[in-house]
Amino acid sequence: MKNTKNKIPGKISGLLRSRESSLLLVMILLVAVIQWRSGGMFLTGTVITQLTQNYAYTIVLSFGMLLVLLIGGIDIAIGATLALSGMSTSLLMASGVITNPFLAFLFSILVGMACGWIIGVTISKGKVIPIIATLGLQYIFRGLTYMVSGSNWVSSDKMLAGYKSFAQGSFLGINNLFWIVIIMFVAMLVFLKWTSFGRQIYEVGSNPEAAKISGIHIDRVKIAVYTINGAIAGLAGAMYTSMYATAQGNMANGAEMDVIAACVIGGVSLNGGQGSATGVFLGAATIAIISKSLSLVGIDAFWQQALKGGIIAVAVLINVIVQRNAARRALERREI
Amino acid sequence: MKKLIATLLALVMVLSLVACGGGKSGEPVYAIICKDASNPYMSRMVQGFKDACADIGVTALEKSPETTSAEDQIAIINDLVAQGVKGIAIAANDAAALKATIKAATDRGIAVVTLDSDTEGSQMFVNQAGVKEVAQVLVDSVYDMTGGEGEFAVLSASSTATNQNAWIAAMDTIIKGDSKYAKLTWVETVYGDDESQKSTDEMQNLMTKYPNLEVVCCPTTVGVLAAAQVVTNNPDCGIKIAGLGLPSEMKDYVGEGKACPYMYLWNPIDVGNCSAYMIKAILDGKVGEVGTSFTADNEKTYDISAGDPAEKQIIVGPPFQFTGENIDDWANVY
Amino acid sequence: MATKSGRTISSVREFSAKSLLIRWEFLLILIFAGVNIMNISLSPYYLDAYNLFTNINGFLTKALVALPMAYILLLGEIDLSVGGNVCLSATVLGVVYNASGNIWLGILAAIAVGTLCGALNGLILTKFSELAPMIVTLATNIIFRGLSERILGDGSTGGMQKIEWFTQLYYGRVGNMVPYLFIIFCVLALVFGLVMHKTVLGRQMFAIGENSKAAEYAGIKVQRIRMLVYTLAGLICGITAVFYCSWMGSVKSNACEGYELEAISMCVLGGISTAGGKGTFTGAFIAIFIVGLLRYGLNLINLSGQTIRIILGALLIAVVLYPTIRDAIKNRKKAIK
Amino acid sequence: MSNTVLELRGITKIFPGVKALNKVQFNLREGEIHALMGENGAGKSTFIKVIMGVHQAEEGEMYLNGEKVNFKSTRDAQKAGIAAIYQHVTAYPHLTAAENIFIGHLKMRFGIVQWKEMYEEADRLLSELNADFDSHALMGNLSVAQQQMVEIAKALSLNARIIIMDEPTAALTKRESEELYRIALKLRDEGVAIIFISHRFEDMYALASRVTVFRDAQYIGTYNVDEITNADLIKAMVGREINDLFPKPQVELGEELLRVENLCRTGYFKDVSFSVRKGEILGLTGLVGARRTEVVQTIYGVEKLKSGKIFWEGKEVKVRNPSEAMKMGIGLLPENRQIEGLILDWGIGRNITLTELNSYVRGLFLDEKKENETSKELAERVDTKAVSVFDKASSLSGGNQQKVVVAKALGSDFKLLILDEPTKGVDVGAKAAIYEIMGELALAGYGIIMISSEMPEILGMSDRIIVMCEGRVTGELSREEATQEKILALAMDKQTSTTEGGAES
Repeated sequence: MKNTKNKIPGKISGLLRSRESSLLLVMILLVAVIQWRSGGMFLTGTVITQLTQNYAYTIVLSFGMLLVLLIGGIDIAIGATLALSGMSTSLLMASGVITNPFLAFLFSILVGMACGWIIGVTISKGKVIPIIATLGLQYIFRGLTYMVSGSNWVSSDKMLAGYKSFAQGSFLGINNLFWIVIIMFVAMLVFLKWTSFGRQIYEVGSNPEAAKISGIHIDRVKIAVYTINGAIAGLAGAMYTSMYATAQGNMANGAEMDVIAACVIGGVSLNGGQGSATGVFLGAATIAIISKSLSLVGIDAFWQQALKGGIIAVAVLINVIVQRNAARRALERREI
Repeated sequence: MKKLIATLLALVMVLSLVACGGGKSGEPVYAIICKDASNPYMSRMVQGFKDACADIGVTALEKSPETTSAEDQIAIINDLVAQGVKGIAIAANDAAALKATIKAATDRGIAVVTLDSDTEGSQMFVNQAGVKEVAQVLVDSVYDMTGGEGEFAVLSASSTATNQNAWIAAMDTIIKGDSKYAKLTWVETVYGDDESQKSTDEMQNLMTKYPNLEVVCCPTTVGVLAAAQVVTNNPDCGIKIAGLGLPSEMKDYVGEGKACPYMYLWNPIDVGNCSAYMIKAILDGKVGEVGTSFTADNEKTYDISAGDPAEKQIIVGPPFQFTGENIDDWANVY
Repeated sequence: MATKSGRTISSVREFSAKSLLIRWEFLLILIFAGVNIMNISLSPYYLDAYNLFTNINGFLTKALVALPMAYILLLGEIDLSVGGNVCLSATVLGVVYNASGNIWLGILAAIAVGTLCGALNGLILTKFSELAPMIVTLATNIIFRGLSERILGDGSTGGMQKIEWFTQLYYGRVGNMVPYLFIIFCVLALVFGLVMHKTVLGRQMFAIGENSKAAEYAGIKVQRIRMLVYTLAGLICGITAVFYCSWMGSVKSNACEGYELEAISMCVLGGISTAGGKGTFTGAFIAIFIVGLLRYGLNLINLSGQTIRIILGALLIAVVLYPTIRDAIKNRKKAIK
Repeated sequence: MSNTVLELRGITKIFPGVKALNKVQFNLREGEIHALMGENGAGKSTFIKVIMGVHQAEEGEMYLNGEKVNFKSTRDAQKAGIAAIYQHVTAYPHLTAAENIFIGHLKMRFGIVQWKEMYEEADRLLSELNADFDSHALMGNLSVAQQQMVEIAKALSLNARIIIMDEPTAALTKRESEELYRIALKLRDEGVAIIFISHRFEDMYALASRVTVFRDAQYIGTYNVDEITNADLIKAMVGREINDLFPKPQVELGEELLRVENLCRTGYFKDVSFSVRKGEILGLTGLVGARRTEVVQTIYGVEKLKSGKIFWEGKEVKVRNPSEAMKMGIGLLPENRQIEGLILDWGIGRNITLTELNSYVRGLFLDEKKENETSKELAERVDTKAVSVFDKASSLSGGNQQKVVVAKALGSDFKLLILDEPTKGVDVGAKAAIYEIMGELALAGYGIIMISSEMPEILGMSDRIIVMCEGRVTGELSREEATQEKILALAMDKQTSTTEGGAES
C-alpha cells in the first residue's frame, strides 16, 4: 500500500506523507464501493450528518489516544473516563446545579482531566506499566460511574434543553459536534507540528534515552499527555450525553477498541514517535464509514466486530512488513 | 517492616467492610433481580415490589447485574440462596440458562417467581399483560397509524429477551391469521439491546434503508424513546412511532402531531407489587393448579392459566393506553 | 584443572525464617486469612460448605484461564484474547452439538478451536516477533468475539442442559459436596505449578522472562517455547469453554466478557510481575481464591456490583504500586541515615 | 591563537565495581584538532560523557574559557557551545534531518516553530558539508555517515566553538572518512576546537596537531603529533611490554575442527573464510566495525547466513539456532556479558546450569541438589571468588562474571569455544586468570576462537591471527610473523589486503 523509494527520499515522498495519501485513496475507494453496493443510499445528506454526528466523539477520542501512543504508552480507560465525566455532568444538570450548557461541557472536561491526571501520575511516578495501570483504573472509573448515579439513568427529560439542542444544531450546514472535531483537528495539527511541547512528545516517543539525556523531563511530559487525553475523554463525554440525551452506566463500553483501531489504521506506531493528526483523522473516519455503512451494504452488523479486528491485524502487519523492507534496503545500501 | 504493612492492610480491610455490613435482622427477606441495574422501567418495578414487601412485613432486597447477562444473574441467585432469602422475583435475561440454578433454590424451599421476562424452572410468571393482548394492541396501533397499508418495522430490546420475542411472535401470528392486516408489510426486526446508542443507530439505519417506512413499533421503553427522539430530530421523515413506553419519559413525544400519536403500557409498579404477593401466596401454599383461582393478601383474585415456559402464570391486567390528553397526569406517577 | 586458590563455594541454600516471611506469599496468606475472617464475621451463611463450594465454582471458570496467563506474564508478555477465545470455542460447541446432535463432537470441536486460536496468536507473535503481544492479542480478541457474533447472529445456541451427564460436569459433586470442577482445577493448578517451578521448561520460561537475549544465547529455543505457551493458553480456553457450556447450557456472543482482565488481575495480585521472570505459582493460586472469596463476601453483604468492581480495581493498582512505594520508603530511609 | 578554550583537571568517575576515570586531565586550545587515543575501555567515551554533562564526575573541575562550569545535561553543554557526535548516533529516527539538527533549540517566534526557516538553514548547513540528501529526509532512512553529517550540522547550528567527535570514522568507508577530514579541517580553520577520538593512527596523522593518551582510566601524556614516533605512541597506549603475561602453552595441533568458506551476510560481512584446529587458539582481530561479532553470531546460529559454507569436523553443516551449534560442540561466550552472557538477577549456580538443564533431570523434575553441587564444582574449577552458588551474578566483579560464563561453557562437552572480547572491562588480575584458563582449555584439546581488539592479548595468546576490516578478511598472520604494526595496517585499510601500507613504523 505504500512505496518506499530506493533513492534517498527527498522533499516529494517523505515516509509519513505517502502513508496518508495512500490512506485517503483507500477511503475514497471504500466510499465508492459502498455507494455502488448500497444503490446510492450512502452519500445522502441525512446519512452524512448522522455519520458526522454519531462518530464525532470517537474521532475526538482518537486524537487523545494519538498523543498517548506517540509517547509509547496506551490508555484503555478512556471509555470509563468518558462515562464518568458524562454521567457526573448529566447528574448535576438533572439536579439543577448546572444550568448552562457551556458550563456542562467545561465541568465534563474538568472531570476527565482529573481522571487523566491520576492515570499519568500512576504511570510516571508510580512506575506502573500503562496497560496494567489503565486496566485497574478502568475498573475504578466504571465502578464510580455506576456508584455516582446510584446505577440508574439520567433520562432525557431531566437534561437541559440547550444542552440537547446543541448536539442537534448546526452552523453553516455542519453539525455542531463535527465543528468540535474540526477545531480539535486543527488544534492538534498546530500543537503537534508547531509548538515546542508538541515536538517534545515526538522526541520522547522516538528516542526516550536521548530525550532524557538532552534534559527533557520525561515524567512531566507523560503526566501532561495523559491529563490532556483525560480532558479530551471528558469533552467526548459531554458530546456523547448531549447527542444521545441520556446518560447510562455502561455507555461507551469498549470505545477504546475502536479508537485504537482508528490510530493503528492511521499509521500510528505503538512503540511511539510515529503518527500524525491527519493520519488519525483519516483512520477514525474510515472506521466510522465502515461501521455506518455495513447495514446499508447488506453485510449484516454481526460482521462488524470481526471486520474491525481484522482491519487492526492487517494494518499492524503491513506496518511491520514495511519497516522490515526499509531495514533490509538500508542494509543493502551499505557497501562492504 | 513488611510484616507491619501486611497486618495493617488486612486489619484495614476487615474494619472498613464491617462498618458498612448489611442488616442481618432475623426478618425474612424477599429479593428481586432485574434484567440490568440501570433500566428506568425496572426501577419502577422495584419500587412496587418494595412497597408490597413493606405491607407484607418482610425486608425487600434488590440485586441486579450491570449488563443484561444471564451469567451474572446466576451468580446473584447463588448469593441469595446462600443468604437464605425466602423468595426471589426475577426478570430473566435468558429463557433457559437459569433453570438449574432456580431448581437449586426451589429445592431449598425458596419461592421463585418471574416477572416481566419469564424463564424455565420459574414456579409462576407474573405476566404484566397477556402476550396475545399486548401483541393485539401493538398490531392495531400499527394498523391504525399506517391507515391499514404500508411498510412498518420493529425495533426490539436484546435478541434473547423472552418477553419481547414472545410479543413479536404473537404479532406475527395475528397478522398472518387475519386478512385485514394483509396489506401491512413487515420489513425488518432490529435489536437495540436496550442501549440508547445502539437503538438510535438502528433507528437511523431503518430510516435510511426503507425510505417509505411509515411506522416503527418498539415493544421496549428504551427503544420507543430513542426512536421518538430520532423522529423528532428529523421532522420531515413522516414516520410514526408505536409501542410501549414510560409516560414520564415520553410525555413530550406523545400526542397529536407528535412523533408518537399514542402508546401503551401497564403500571410496572403494579407488576412489582403483585410479584411480592405471589411469593407470599406460594409460600402460604395458596396457589392451586392451572385453571383454579385464588385471592392474594392484597384482596385481589387471580386466575391461574398455563404459562410457557413457566408452568403457571397470572395476568396482572390489560395494557393501558396513553394519549396526548392523559399522559401528563401519569407522567409523575411512573 | 585443580583450583589453585583452594577457595570453596557453599552449595547449600541457608534457610532463614526471615527470608520466608518477607516472601510475597506470606503477605497473600495473611490477606486470605483477613478476607475469610471478614466474611465469617459479616454473614453466618458464609461457612456453609455447600454454598461456599457453589460460589467457588462460580469463579473457577475464570480462574482456569488464569493458569496459562501466569505462564504468559512470566514470559513478560500478555494475552488479551482469552475472553474471546472461550466465547468462540463455546459457540462452536453449541453449534456443532445442535448440528450433529452429538455432544462429544461438540466438545472435541471446542477444544480444537480453542487450541487453534491460541496457536494463531503464537504463530503471529513468533513469525513477527517485533510485534507487541498486547496489540496482536487485542486484535485477535475482537476477531474471535466478532466470529462468534457472526456465527450466532442475534440468537444463541443452547439446549446443552438437556444432556444430564454433561451438566454434571459443572454441577456434579463428589459426595454431594466437592464439585468435580474444583478437583479438576486443583489438579491442573498442581501440574501447572510443578511444571513452572520444578521442570526444565519452567526454568527456561523464567530465563526468557528475565532476559530473553541471554536465554537465546544459552541455547533455549525461545520462539518455540513462546509458541507452546500461547497454544497451551488456547487449549485451556477450549477446556474452559466446555465447562462454561456445561454451566450455562447456552451461549450468547457477549459471553465471558472481561475474562482476560480478571485473569491478569489474579496473576498480578499473586506476585507475578508484568515485566516477566518474577513470581511464584502458589502466589497466583492463593490470589485466585482471594479475589473469588472477596467478591463472594462483598456480595454477601449486598455491596453493589460496582463497589466490588472499584475495590478489585483499587487492589490491582495497590499491588502494582507496592514495589515503587516500598523502594521510595527505602530510599527515603537511606537518605535519612 | 594558542589560548586554552577547555581545561579539565583531576577528573575521577566511579561506576559500581570499576573506576572509569582516575584523576585525568586535558586541555584544548582554540582552532586546534586534539586527538584523544587509547584502547577499548581506557575511559575515552566516559570522559566525553562527563564533558557533555551526561555523567557527573565525583572529583575534578572543568573550565570553559577560564571559568569553572558544571553541566547537568547535554542541553547545558549545548548552550555553552560544546557539541558531541557519538559513535552510535543517538538521533531521532522518526523525525526529519532538519528537526534532528535543531533539536533542543527549535527556531521559534511567538511560540510557533518556524519550519520554513529551519528547513532553509538546515539545507544551507548540509550543502556546506556537501551532503547528498536534503533536510526533509527522515533520519531513520539515512546511513551512519549521513547521520553523522546531520550531527555535525547540528553542532554548526549551535555555532559550537568546541566539537567532540567520538570514533566518527569507525563505521565510515575510506571515501566517507576523507570527506569527514575535509569538514574537520575546514571547521578548524574557522577557529572551532575539535577533540577527535579514534583508534586509527591514520585519522590522527591526517588531522591532529596534539594527541593525548589514556590507558586503563588514567592520563598518560600529551604529545605533539610530529614529535612522537609510532612505536612510542603504541607503547604509551598499550603500556606493558609483551612478556610472560601470557602463559601460552605450546600445544601440538589436532585435526581441523571448523572451516568456513566465503560466508556472506548482507550489510555486515562478505567472503569470510578461515579454519580452526583442535588445541589451536585462533585470534580474530580488527577495529570497531570490522563485524567480527556478527561473523561468530552467524556461526553460532544466532543470526542467519546469506551465503557460504560451514564445515564441522569435515562435514558441511547448517546451523539454524544456538542449541544446534551447542549440540555439535560449539560454545560462545558473548561480547557483552551483562546482556547476552548472564542473567544478572539469578544466582551464579543457576546461571551456570542454564545451558545443560536436561542433564540435571531426575524423573520428571530438576534435581536441585545435583545442580547446586555441579555448579559449585564448575565455579571452583575456574576459581570464581563467590561466597555461595546463590550469590547474584550482578553482585560479582567483571572478572568474576566472566569466570562464571566460562564455567557455564565448561558444563557442556564443547569442542570449540568462541570467546568474544573475553577480557573487556576486566581488571588486570582477572585477565591473567582468564588467559590461564584459555591455556588450559587449549591443552585439554579445545579449539578456541578469540575475538579481541587488544594487540598484546592477540599477539600473546594466538597461534594464528585473522585480521578483518569493515566486513572483509584483510589478512592472516602466523604467531611468528605477527607484529602490532602489521596488524594495525591490515586492520585499517580494506584495499591493501596483504601488502604493507598505511602508517610507516
